[in-house]
Amino acid sequence: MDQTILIDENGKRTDGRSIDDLRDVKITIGVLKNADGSASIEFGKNKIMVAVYGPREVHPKHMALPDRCVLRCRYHMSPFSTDTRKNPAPSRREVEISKVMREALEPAIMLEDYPRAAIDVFVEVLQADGGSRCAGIAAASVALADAGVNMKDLVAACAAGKVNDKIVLDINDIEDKEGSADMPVAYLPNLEQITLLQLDGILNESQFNECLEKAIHGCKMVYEIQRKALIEKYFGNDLPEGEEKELEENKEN
Amino acid sequence: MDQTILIDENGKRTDGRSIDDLRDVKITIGVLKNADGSASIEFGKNKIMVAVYGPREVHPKHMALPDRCVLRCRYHMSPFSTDTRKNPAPSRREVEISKVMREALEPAIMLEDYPRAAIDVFVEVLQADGGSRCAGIAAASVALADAGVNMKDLVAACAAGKVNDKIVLDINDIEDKEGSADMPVAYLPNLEQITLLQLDGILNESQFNECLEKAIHGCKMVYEIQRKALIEKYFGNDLPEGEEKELEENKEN
Amino acid sequence: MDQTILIDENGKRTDGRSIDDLRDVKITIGVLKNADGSASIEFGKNKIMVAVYGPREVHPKHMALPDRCVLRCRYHMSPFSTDTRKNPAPSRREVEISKVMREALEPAIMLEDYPRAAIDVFVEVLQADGGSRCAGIAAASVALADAGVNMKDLVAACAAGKVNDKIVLDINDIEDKEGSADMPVAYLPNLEQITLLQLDGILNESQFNECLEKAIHGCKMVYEIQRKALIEKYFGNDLPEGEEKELEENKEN
Amino acid sequence: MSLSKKSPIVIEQLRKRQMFDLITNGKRLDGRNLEDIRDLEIEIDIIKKADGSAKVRLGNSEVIAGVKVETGAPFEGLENKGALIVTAEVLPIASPYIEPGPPDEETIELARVVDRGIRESQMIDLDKLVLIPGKTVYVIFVDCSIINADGNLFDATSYAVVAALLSSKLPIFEIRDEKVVDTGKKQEPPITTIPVSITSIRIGNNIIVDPTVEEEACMESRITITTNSNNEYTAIQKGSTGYFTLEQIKFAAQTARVKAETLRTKLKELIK
Amino acid sequence: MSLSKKSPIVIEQLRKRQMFDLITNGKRLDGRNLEDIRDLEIEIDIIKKADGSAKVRLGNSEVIAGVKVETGAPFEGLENKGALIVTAEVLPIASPYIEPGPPDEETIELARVVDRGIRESQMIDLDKLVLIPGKTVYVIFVDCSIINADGNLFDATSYAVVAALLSSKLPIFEIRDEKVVDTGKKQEPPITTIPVSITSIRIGNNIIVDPTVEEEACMESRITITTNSNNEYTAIQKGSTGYFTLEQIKFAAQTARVKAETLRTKLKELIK
Amino acid sequence: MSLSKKSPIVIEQLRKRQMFDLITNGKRLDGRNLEDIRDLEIEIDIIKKADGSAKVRLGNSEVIAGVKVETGAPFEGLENKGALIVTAEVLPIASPYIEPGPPDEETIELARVVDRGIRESQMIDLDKLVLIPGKTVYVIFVDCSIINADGNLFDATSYAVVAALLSSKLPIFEIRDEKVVDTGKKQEPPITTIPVSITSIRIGNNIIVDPTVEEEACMESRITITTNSNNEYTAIQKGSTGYFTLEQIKFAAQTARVKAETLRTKLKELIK
Repeated sequence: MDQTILIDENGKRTDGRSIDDLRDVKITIGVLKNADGSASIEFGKNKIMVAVYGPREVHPKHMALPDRCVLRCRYHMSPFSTDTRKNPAPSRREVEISKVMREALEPAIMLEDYPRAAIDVFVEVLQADGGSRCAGIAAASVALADAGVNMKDLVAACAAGKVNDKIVLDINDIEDKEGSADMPVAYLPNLEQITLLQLDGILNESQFNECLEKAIHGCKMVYEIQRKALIEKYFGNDLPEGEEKELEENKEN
Repeated sequence: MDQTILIDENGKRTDGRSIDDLRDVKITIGVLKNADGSASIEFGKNKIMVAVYGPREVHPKHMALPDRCVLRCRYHMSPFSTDTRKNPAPSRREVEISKVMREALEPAIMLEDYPRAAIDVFVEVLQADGGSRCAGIAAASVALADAGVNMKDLVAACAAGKVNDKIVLDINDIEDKEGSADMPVAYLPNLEQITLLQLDGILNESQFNECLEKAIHGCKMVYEIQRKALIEKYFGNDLPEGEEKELEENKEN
Repeated sequence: MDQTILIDENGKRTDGRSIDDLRDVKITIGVLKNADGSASIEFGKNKIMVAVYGPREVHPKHMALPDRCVLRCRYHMSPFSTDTRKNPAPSRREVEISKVMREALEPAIMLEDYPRAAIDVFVEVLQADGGSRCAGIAAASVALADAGVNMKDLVAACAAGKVNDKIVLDINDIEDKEGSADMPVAYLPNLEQITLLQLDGILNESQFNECLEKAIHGCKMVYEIQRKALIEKYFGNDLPEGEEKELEENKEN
Repeated sequence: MSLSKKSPIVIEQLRKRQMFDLITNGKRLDGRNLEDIRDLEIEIDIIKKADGSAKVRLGNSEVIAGVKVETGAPFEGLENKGALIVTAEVLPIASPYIEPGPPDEETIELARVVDRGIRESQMIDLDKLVLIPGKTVYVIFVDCSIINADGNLFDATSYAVVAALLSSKLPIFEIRDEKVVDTGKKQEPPITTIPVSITSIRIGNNIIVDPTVEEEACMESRITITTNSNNEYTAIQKGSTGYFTLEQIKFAAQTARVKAETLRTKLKELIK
Repeated sequence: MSLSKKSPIVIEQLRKRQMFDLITNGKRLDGRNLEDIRDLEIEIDIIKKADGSAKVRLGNSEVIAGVKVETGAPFEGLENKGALIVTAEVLPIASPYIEPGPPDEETIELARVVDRGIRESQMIDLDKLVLIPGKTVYVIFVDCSIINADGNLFDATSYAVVAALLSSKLPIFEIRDEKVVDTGKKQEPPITTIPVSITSIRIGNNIIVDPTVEEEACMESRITITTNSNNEYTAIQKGSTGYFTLEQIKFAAQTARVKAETLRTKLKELIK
Repeated sequence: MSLSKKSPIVIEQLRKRQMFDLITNGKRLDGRNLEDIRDLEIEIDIIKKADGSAKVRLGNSEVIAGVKVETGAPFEGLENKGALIVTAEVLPIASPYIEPGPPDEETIELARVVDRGIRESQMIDLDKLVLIPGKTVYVIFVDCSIINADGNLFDATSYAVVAALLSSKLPIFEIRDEKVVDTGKKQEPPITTIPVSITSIRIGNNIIVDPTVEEEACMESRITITTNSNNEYTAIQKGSTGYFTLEQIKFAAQTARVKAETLRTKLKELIK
């Protein structure tokens, strides 16, 4: 692994980014008519749609929890989303990602506000690039806000990794395959809580620390994009900087 | 397709029929001891058995409907019924045919007479020739009558199609595979209602009309065979023509 | 079949046994911390663990029986237990053996003592040799006793078979594959009841009788090993012969 | 996981009593003696699309078996033998108690016991059904559709399989240029023996042969015993949640040998 | 097993009455005339990883179709033709009434009807997609993800499939040393005709075209009719638990031919 | 679909309080300090039919791993590497809370995390396990049967897999006449490093290592960290529905490196 040249002599990566650049991220809110909340995200070449349904009744009823809301989460890839066609049946990978994604979102949601109810988060990957779970979490968090679900914080997410022995932000598809480490992270920026952390690949101690901190930095960049998308949607895009902040703060309380 | 000669210079088809001939059809009623109603049909080389169970309790109970009967229908092929052995697990084709068959039968049954109950129609294809869904519907309709289920009309069924550019009645297996259009139809002869209609293959406007009308004509021929089978079973086969008619009419009211 | 020499000129079998010898059998009780009762058995090269859970509540509740306990039984092979890796999904063979194993155990359990409850018997084959179903039944019976379940008798189990035209006790793996008959039997030694009997292979009438009686004789040998294991576990291994007997008898009443 | 279940078939107390009283006197509800087998009707060649087929009626139990021959890889460990696969489905048309769906443990046991009855008797000489040793062999499917269930499906299904195989004509395949070719010709199946399955049940201390569904609902234990043309035992399966004594088993085994003879004669007639 | 179910979508009595009154007067809740089709928007090439893709919006029903081309064995009985496989999944994001899971009978019918609409019209000349006759052919998957469901998924999905195929570029595979090689080059798909599906439903005695989900909740029967570029009928599927009269079918068939023309023109523009 | 569930294991309020009080004082219910790992016992070669096997007991959690080597096609995208497949089943004998059935999301996560811990550390040099590049490679299955569950199955299973692999002897396959032949000879597996997994959980603000099932029932979040023989991090998985702070993660990561050393020494002894 990692013998391919993924960073050139000018420090540019295969897609022209420097090691600290995020790919282009575009979040659009309210893209699905039927959903209670929805968002689409383009994160590099990832194209993901998220719908939130609920809070609503739980079926079957015995799955309901007396003191809190059941969060249900499905991460799913359309068959045409990958280089080689993906079989439509859910893979073990999708089962695992659905689980870590749910666990990344739960700490941010005020689940105790909706006892005996369920909130469903459906994440559909229409085109997959590296980092689809992070992109999916970021979009899901915005879709939850769009659905009016009470939240303690947004969940931002971003990966960092190691490529040609350098720690770089936001691993893309080639870097994921040819690089030597990938570390996706989900982070609540205001509460400073890490709610998803995985690592595939080899990092020594200092690389580990650098990678983790870089991923958190990336999460904060993603968070700004999430915020802007929400503000644009709900307050238009011409609010003065101060009010914007204030509104956000009220929202968080 | 359709380059094979399926109609010879004398207008005879591969099985010796002319274009307006039905294959031999034989319906036997009450062939299954355990069923509430049953019928077997031989329709060309099709050999099909149908059992009706019900009206009876619905399991699980939450599937019951408060104001009408649930009709359940399964179309299934025995593994030995086809040229190449059929895998015993239900195919997508069988799922679809079960559905259109149920929808073809529902309009004829007085489902509102049996609220909260279920009627099960199980159609087993023991040997398949072209037109097994039509043959199955015809037999199912007779088995429902045999079970004493209240009906508005019998459901007759027959296909027509296009072979060597001619519209012909009652497509057989070779004509289905080598011919250029197949149109199965189910029809309530007394109510003049079409309850199943499918088309695979290419028909221009006039061919379409001719084909549809020919299929309905075939349904009426099948209806006569269904009626005769029921009369023979329930009144013996020596009733004078007049009484036969009258009894049938009473039955229909 | 059966052309391989499986019994040499001295009457010794491939593993050195004579035709009436049992393989080494070792039963250990209480090997699983979480189970209500458990036993492991080494029976030749078979290595099997059995856990008993219950009597406990039945889920889902509608599976409960008003007048007796539901016995549930699973026979399962770990993927590494066989020469060629076994697919982890349950095979048809495992389904059948789970059933005959349950039916072999039921007559020995006082199921009517635990109405509306369930007892679960899980048999895990870690290494399979010939005769794993018999070994599993023997261990299950001991595990049930270890769980304190009321029983009418222990269930002993052993196979006999035909190898090179001789009736031999306790068929091993090679004899099962290369021999010409295998007859597993389960037996309640005190009640003299046969609760499992299968035969694969060809036996004439006198061979059949000899084989059946030999298998029952083997069951009695296995029973002694089961008893000893229970006594060792519950009364230590230094009880005088007389008391041992007596204690056992009290237990049986 | 196998679990004890209530029988869906409920026999009224009065009728049960009547059945028991009769049995004590050596008689049964349908007038048979304890060791009597119901009428057996066999029709063959009823499915023209199959390579062999039979419809069997044992009392009111009815089974259709169809033989289909393909080629494929041999079973592991049996590289130089043709493959024989018996399947069974108790169709939902067969009884009010059958739900459509994948086979349950009863049906899996049924198919496996019938399969072993055929296989262990070596009815078909599978050594003769190899095309390329270790690689390509004849694969014979015998699929059984149970269309009416009135007890003793083990025997009814077994007779249907045996009749379908006896009356079958196998396609002759050949290997040409490393490919399997159907020559269009047919061959007799290599039959070596005729296995006959006889099932008995225990009610109280009585062993009765060929039970109806009503009798099965009252049984304590069941035993299916297959013998071959040499009157040897080739397969046995004890079933249900009760026991047998040694004497009862020997009695059932003896009965199975005796009763098989008439049926074997009947099946043998199919070959001519 | 197929069974009658209550629609999960409940329309209030008052709104139903309003819908019926309007329809009697030739109008619909959303202002359309009975035979009007909702706005159709088509975007192509939205999935760069696919060999062809389209997003279709028919009113508020939205479908994405993606084409993926592989090689594989031909279908049985169609040994000398490329394989075309259409699948559909109504994603749980599409509606509050969809549970994730394997496709139910509605979705299986949807995929099969759309598939037949394409296949029976012979839209793609599959004879041109063979690499080794009888052994290796092009396999074209068209997978459809329904992302918002507001009625008439049959037509919306069909348009998405047609648009994705029309705008697709197929990889060119070659056989070298008995192995399939992707040359890296691309080819136009061998298009022969443009099938257009038009779905109508019956409410009372009225036939209305391109129903919304609300209208479908009140329908008695449904009919989907596909025509090709020659204005011939190529596929039909009647659905739902009501009937049609002969006249209603002829009317729906006539409407399907007329209505298809505008849509076909729109789809044809995608090729240039 | 993943959904939040109530833990089936209910810890009494009083015991929970006691656990929390102890933890605040740096102690645990079983007397351990927060960073103490339970006794680890390893037995190897317990399954003679496997190519390698180990039984691991970590406190009361017990796991058996068996290695089976076959040949087959390589994974897509990894054409020139042998294949390594780790599976796990939490057997119903392991705990009163396990129902038999296909693996649930917890078990799928368990197997995948253990698999990644082995795979990402490159413990086995898969480049050395290729027979025909791109076509036929060694396929190494490591199947894990969890036989008693008392917490931290991630580490117990990982140790069992590592021990089974370290002590395994792989069959030597060769290609003769385009066929795979088992030579009957054995080889040492190509080991490059020894990965050690260390799992910690957070209860309140405390990080505790190697949790019991009782402690897991009270945890807010879990983290499994694997390091290799060079003391580098090779795999991490955060789990459960709570969070970690950056400092907590760094602390757990540091602990994982330190704690792994003793265990690695113990595992290394298996090779000699």
